[in-house]
Amino acid sequence: MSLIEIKDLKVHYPIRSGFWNRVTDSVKAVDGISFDIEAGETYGLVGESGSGKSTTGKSVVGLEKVTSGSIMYKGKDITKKSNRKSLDYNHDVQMIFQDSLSSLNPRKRIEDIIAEPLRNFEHLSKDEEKLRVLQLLDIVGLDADALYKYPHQFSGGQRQRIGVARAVATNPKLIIADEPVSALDLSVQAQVLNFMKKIQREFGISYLFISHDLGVVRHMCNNIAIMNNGRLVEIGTREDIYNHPMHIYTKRLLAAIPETNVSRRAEHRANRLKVEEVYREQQDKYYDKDGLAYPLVQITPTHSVALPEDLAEQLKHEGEVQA
Amino acid sequence: MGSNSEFLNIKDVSTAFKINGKYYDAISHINLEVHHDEILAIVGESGCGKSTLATTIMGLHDPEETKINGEVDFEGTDLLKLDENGYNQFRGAKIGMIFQDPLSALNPLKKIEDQISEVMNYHTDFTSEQKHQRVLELLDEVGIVNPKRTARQFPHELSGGMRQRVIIAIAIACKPDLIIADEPTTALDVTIQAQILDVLRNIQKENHAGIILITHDLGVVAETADRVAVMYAGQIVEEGSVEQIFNTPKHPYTRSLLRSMPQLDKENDDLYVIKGNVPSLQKMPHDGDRFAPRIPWLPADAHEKEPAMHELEAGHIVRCTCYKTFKFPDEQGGATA
Amino acid sequence: MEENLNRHSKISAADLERLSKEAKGEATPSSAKIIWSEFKADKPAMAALIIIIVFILFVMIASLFINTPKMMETDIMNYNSAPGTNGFLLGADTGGRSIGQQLIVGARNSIGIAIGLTVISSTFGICWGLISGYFNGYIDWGMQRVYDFMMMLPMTMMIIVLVTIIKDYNAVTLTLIFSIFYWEGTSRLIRSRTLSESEKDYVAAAKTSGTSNFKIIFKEIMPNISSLIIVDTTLSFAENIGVETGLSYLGFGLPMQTPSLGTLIANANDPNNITQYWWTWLPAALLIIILCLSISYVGQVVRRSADASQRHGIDA
Amino acid sequence: MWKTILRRILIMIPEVIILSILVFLLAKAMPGDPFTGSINPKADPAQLHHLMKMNGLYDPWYQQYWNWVVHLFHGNLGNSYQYQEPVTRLIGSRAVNTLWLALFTTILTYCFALPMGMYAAKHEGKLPDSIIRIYTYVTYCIPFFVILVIGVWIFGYVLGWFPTTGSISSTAASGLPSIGSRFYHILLPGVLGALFGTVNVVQYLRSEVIDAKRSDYVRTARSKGVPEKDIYKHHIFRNSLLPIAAFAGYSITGLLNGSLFTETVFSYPGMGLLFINSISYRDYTVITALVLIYGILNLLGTLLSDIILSIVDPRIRIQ
Repeated sequence: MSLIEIKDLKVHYPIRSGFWNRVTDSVKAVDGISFDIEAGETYGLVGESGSGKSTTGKSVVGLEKVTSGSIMYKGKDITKKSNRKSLDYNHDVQMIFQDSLSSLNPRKRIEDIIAEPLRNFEHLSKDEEKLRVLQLLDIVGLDADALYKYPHQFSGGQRQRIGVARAVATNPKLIIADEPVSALDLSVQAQVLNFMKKIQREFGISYLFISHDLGVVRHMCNNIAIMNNGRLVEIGTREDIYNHPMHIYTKRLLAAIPETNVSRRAEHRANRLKVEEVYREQQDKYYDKDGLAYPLVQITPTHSVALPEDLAEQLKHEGEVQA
Repeated sequence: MGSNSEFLNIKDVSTAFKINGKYYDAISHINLEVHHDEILAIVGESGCGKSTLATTIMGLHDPEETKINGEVDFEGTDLLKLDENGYNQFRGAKIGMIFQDPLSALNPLKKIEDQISEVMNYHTDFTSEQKHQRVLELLDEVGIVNPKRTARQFPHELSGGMRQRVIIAIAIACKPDLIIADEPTTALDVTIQAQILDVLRNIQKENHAGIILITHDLGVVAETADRVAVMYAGQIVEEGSVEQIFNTPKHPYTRSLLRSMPQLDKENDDLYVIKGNVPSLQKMPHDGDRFAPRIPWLPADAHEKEPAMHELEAGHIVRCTCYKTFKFPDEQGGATA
Repeated sequence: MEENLNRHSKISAADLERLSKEAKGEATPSSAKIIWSEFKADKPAMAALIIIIVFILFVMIASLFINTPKMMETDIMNYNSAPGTNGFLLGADTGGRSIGQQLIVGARNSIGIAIGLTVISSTFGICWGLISGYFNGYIDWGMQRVYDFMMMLPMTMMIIVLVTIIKDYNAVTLTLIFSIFYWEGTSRLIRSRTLSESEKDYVAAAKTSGTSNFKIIFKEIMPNISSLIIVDTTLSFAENIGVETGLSYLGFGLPMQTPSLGTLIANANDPNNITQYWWTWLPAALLIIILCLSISYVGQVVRRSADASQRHGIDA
Repeated sequence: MWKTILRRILIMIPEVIILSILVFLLAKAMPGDPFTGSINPKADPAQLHHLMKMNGLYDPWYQQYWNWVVHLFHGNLGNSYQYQEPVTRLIGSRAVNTLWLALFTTILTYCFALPMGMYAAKHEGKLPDSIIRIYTYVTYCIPFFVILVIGVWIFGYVLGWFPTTGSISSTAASGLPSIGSRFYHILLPGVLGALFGTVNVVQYLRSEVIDAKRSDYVRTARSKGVPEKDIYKHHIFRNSLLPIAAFAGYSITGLLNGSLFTETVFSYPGMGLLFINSISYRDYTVITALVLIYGILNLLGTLLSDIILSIVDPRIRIQ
């Protein structure tokens, strides 16, 4: 059984308009997505801004009111608040935020920030708690004198590591990492990613790694889902997504990643323009009449793509021929 | 790309900010040339002074809070000696600027057309009809599908990519020789980023302009730049063609940066981490190599006392001689920390 | 977790005392200390603070020695005695009552009501603003409608009508009546700040850490707007002195036999008093001005210390 | 946009209804009755009883309320017991005075506040800014009625420059002299009101201008080569003044509240003074009418602000 199973998740925000301010329409931030996260893995959720990836993350951690669908954890649907309470759900599922400054209360000392989940979920003595906080700081590579300081006294990378320490404090099973390194410089980003990997190895934590940066996602994630306009367009292993992308949206996204090999850049650019061209031409084929992605169709055991049936059949066939 | 095509010559420029009554150098002794028909990328992490360099060239600093030394020679004029009025003859007309955040860089209460034609009010004697035509032309040039409609809209009605195109249209309205683009794609999605970079490159080709592209994204540099200057702690540490920088990087900082990028086929390895932090303005070291504290395993005598710029081959310049002996700790012969 | 941590961190229970001692040495001063150091660095602010405290203590204590009913007895013989005559240091009013004594008792009453009003209305306004700003949806909607309705009411008129309705009112009932109407400014200010604070990720982080809404509101958000609260409360205090005295001036504040700075100023309504017998009302007017200026100055210093960039004292 | 305004007005209706009930009940709850004092004190209790009955004062409250509302819709607010004339006419003549003063004060306030706010922000942190800031602190915290009393003492009585009572000189001829006399009477209260009422506008404008000065779009304008003078004119001031325009509506509330004091101090025959007098005489019909009018004016003020804001700011503009 998977650690967490997300099934047909929908988060819609009502749009009110007209004279009586009635709900006339809704923004479909997340519009029916399903995927599973296995214990100990890093699951990548990739999409551009406005694709609904953050909303999905917030729904999984229980911060967002879900319109419909289910998120099963330990056999219970945690979209219901009562189930989250009875499971002590957030003891097991924590979150790392993008903006490290905003996610740490500026008026609290680091000790109180890291100890917050401990105080709510585990009842430790003062000394036990302090020891735990010191060890957590040590694990993310910070000195003990951070204890009584305030968040603004740290650099962005250090703050993000404090955020990681807080998320790890209760030894959760799953951490939702919402763009954890996009606000950081390259060298600091490397440091935070290394710590995240180290903690995963040592504590066996799963991550739902939400990012728009395909380079970072490739580095971190074994399984990846590509999100577009509230729907998933492609799910697969790292290998599937990066080497055999099937949906034009995925292809377009991959083609847009800047090429660091300078000698190949003309070639890469030509390729990107070609993909872009194909994207424009074949858009109707890959999206339904409302411009939304089709339901996912399984192509191989690990690889699913949002395709209309005829196209899926064709691709499956091609895949078999190639194999 | 002969040296006679250079039209912007930055000579020994330092900019200091006043903090609590004292001045601290944000950039020190910068020397750079920009040529026609090229994209010069300035790359570095936040706090290294890239944006300060851009705003210094544009003369956008508050003179009471900053102290600027050196010379910015633009087509024979030293910009730093100009008064406000003199500067305004260049800004918008011969130098255009593109900003990072396309939403806040546009006046929320003015229509797109007015914001673009404003720049022509001061630098051309176009009639309003000519200006209108030019606005539509520009919007078309930066790849906006329906220029007539967009011209009548307000910034909040446009998407991020569209807004950035409008900013570019403003910057190129008077066909400037120099365009300074300060992190033009940082706030955008990668597909939009690619399009905006294409627009920039096309404009440069068409107008024979020189572009200074400021970015922290090495991928953007590799895709777009002709020449690259790497900045660290307010100084240029390495300069060269894009091939020289990416294929044979010399300075330890350049090499460290390139090494800390997530790389293909090394998914399960840890990423390379540069030790320590970029020093803050007040704590900037003033003698010796500013990067030395972050490569502590390299013996002190490997660095020059007063690190100078050394030309290795045509156009490839490196600060300090430490590159000769520098090795990463895990490389053959590299000392452990 | 414990074993896990012990395995992966070299810190153990043995290091606890040493490390926390080291950390204490590096600790950052709290905001109360910062505000205090700001006062120490700003001499006029310190002076204003001392003036306010000394003055309040003085009127509180001095009024204990004054027999109010006796003081308020009419004494025709001393009709409008000039200052310094007939044993009246500050003169007497048309009823021959000592202005000096009335000032002390009046100031105590006015300040007392202002303090009571500030405490009640600010507490209520802060809670209202915090709750309304934190919970979006129906709670906020309902609270906003009540707020809109209260905003529509012509405050001073409503207070006057209520005062005439309630028989035998005293300082306490008066304070309560004022409090019904004077929480709105605070609540609007707090609500808008709470709205923006609630969107910050630290609130989301507290939620995912299992912290209850009540605790998030009062222990996470409130400390972050504490400087706003302190500044707003000091400024409302200065403003509230004007509320009671204003109403008393119009004749609808404290009952006739209870002197207030406002009733003293109301002496000026008599054209004779205002032109010839200035001592009957001018001291009270000046007293209010000095008091309000001092309090508001203290408020400015607090505001400045809350804004790190404008501090005169130490840096955090 | 008309839809939005119409909807706002619809939302106001229940508020006004609740206010009217509240006001009506409060007026009923006031002690005493309007007749005991106004007619011969030796009047027969039976006669008094009859008067009360004639005026419907013994009916249940909802009956009285209903009658009142029905009359209201016929434009009939009843008769003032004290002045023995229709309330509509009574208030009508007073309202002109109050609104005249309020309008003058508002215009004057903006005349003082706008240049001050812009000047302070333009010279942020320098001497003029500090002076203007001190000025706003001082005017903000001193209770307004104290200023009025001191003002009328100095300028009205001691210096004798301005009249201290009334809205028009009894000797003024009609025509131009009468307008002049009216203006002369509102000059001092108007100037005092404006001088001490600028603080909100000044501070709001100052912070708006400072924000605008540092905004990215102003940096964009600079990089276009727009001269500093034009940057202030086309970008900074324009963008900061638009939200200020919306303040005008809100300022109505403050002015109406202040009118009670201004009119009392200057014995200026407006609605505020009428209210104070009516309270002493328990003149219910006038009191209820005035509270209701002030409440509705407050509502209209907020509505006006919202409308102005939605007109000037394209981001809020609703199709």
